[in-house]
Amino acid sequence: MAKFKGAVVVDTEKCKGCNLCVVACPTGVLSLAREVNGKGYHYSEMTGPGECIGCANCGMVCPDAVITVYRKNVQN
Amino acid sequence: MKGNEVIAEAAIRCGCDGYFGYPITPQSEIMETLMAREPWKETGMVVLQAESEIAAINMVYGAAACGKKAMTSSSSPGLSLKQEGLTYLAGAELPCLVVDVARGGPGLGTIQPAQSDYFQATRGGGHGDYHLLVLAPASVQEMNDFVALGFELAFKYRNPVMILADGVIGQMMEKVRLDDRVPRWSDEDIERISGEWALTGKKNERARHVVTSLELDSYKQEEFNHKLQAKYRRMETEDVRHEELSCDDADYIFVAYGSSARVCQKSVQLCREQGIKAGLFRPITLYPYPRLPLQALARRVKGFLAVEMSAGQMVDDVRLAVNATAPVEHFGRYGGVIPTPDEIVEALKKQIIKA
Amino acid sequence: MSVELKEIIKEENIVYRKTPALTGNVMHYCPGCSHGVVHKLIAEVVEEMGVRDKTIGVSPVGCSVLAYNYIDIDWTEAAHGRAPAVATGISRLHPGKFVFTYQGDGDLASIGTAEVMHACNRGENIVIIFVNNAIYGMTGGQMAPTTLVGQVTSTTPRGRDVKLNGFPMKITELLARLDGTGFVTRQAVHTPPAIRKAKNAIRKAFENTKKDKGTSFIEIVGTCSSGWKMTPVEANRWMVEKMFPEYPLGDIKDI
Amino acid sequence: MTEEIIIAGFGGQGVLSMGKILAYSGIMQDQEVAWMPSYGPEMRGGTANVTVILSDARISSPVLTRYDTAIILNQQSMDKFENAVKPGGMLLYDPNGITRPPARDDIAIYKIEATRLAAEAGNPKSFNMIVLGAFLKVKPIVILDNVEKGLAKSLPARHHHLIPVNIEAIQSGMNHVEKS
Repeated sequence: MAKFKGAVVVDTEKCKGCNLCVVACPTGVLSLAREVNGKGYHYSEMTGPGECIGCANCGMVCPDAVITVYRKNVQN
Repeated sequence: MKGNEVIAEAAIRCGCDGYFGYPITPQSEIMETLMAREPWKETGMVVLQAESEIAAINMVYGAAACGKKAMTSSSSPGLSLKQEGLTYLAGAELPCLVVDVARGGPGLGTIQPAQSDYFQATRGGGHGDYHLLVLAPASVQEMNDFVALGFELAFKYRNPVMILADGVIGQMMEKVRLDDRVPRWSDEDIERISGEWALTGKKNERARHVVTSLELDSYKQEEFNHKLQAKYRRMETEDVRHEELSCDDADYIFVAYGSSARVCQKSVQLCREQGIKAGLFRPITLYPYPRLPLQALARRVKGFLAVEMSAGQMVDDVRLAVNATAPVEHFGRYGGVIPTPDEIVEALKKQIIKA
Repeated sequence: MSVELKEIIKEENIVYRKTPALTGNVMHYCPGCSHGVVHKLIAEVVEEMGVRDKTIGVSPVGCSVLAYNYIDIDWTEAAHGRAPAVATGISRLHPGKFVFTYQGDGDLASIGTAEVMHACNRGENIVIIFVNNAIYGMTGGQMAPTTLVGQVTSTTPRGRDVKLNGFPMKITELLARLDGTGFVTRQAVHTPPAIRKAKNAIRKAFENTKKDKGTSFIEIVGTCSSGWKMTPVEANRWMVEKMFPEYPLGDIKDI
Repeated sequence: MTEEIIIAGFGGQGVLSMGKILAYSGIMQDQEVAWMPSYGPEMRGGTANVTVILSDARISSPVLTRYDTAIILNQQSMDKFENAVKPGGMLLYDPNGITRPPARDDIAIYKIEATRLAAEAGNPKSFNMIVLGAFLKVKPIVILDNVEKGLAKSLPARHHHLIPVNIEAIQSGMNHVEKS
């Protein structure tokens, strides 16, 4: 059975910290940072990359199109 | 042909791409003529009856944004509704042609001819610092001529142009020589003429075109206003038009445009029969106003009578031009009443000659 | 672990990223605003259909007035409420183009009611995207025609009172009854499945333009967390609870 | 030569079309013309009048208060326009329905029984052409050939078969006009 591992890259300087991606993530990979970006927002970041399945839900719900999602078949 | 019908015919012949209108007396013949002529079969010109004057002018806005030759027509109350669209067109620097076959006001007013839309036409009409270039036809022939000229100037300046006529010019028939047919612009023509800004679909090799009058930065907006003002100054030097009749030896000058100028022509004849040396100064562009030639006349005549079918609007421009060098008085009939040649002569005697 | 991440983050493994049809300008919208998602969906559809050079957008007056800064196509901005008339002018003179308006509830359902009614009634071959968040966002949270009964806004401080303000306007249902509309649907963009559906609807609307199937009208029920004075996550919840019963999702007309 | 004419009567009498035919006839002989109707609600059944000017020179005002010729087809128009005829000018009227005939002695007054003649001919629509004929008899400012061309120009092609009937009516008017 195929097993996928994913990764999320957030353009943290453009992120507005709306938290919608955090809520949309089925595996709880994302959270808002303690730090703020140049605009003063607590940006979203990956905290547990090992659990990301690359489903892209976060990317889809992101109103600012600042998320890129990667997915790799790690079966072998 | 009737003045209104000529507008329609001239639009088809000059390669107009789209007419969008809403019926209102006394100019409905324009759209009626277009619908009867079915130019879409002949040139592909679009003719559409909109749901309101507001929609019509915004359809013009859309068409003009594509670099097309778009026009609308209406009469005074309808023009009030179009003012919003006109200020957006001016603010977005879009070329278009608007015809106002004016009637008596204010409010719903009368359907008879009037010239009480002068302020609205020449001062901008809507909000913001802008002007339309305003052409005032005084004959059915000029109703024809000013359609092609109007489009030419609209594209020269990227600015709305208005033909300010009235019920007399719209409803009367005169002999008219129509222009030869000119094909509508092709996509290549539009690319050549308006390729810098027109909405033609963003190609890879160019940046997207955005037609807007919005600017969030007040300094940039001021800069844009400077640009507009420079454009209006250029109109003043390159495209002021007027006509003088019997002014060379005149002591007294009637200043009148449109159908009032026609009536005054008769008054000039009547004056001359009575030994009064009268002449007629007819502004053809109301904005920009022919200030300099009027100023030149002011240095050698005994007085001016501004004759308008209004309570006194254009007379302000006469006074500004004459600048107290000579007496300026106003005579007007309004609300749809047309002054007679005789009462104009009487007014000249009473208000200016005073003998 | 980090080695593994590097393994994953490679061009060939990308499954989702900003479509090139978005300009990359940072949107001026508040955090969590639905407009961003809707913009993104339009951009994706235009890009996937390969019609960027044939698409012309008409932006409204309201929060999305600056939509032209975000989707990389030719745009014009329209006077308040007049976008369907402007789009009519464009579409009539550019019959081969994909012309769409993007309008909010104040623009479309209040000041621009006549224009949208008649554009739909003529069956203009355009797409109308209507984002309904039940409030005026741009001007600071005043009542919209679609504001819910009892909803507090800055001009209904004690809640919308039907005696004073009338009822929430279901303009989408009204437009569906006009013979000129071919496809009328109501969607939302609060969850990934909803977003997929909304995108399919937008795609279908653009395809309809190709087939000249009349006016396509897509309402997107959206949030305005600033205007509603909630977090974006709370706003989504409130929308599901309060807005959806009044504005149920789904296709209303599809011919 | 400049001829300033007012034609006034009821809507439906063919006042405007008579003026139009006259104007077109003028164009056919290369004259300057102006045709200026009163317009508005009165077009629908009330009084209708039209100013027609034919001239060899550029025409000034299309709106006048004094006329070389007044063609008057009802009493209201008589009341309004009798005094608008220039001294030495001409007034032509149809006595049908006129309760107070014109009284001026400084103008030439002509009568044409057009209503009666049209009824007798069984063609009430020819009324305005009979009046036109009467006018042209007194003031032959356009020749009949050009009137025929003017008719062809102002009538839609589907009505061109009616041109001979119209010419007949014009001739009838020419034959029956009388000085009063």
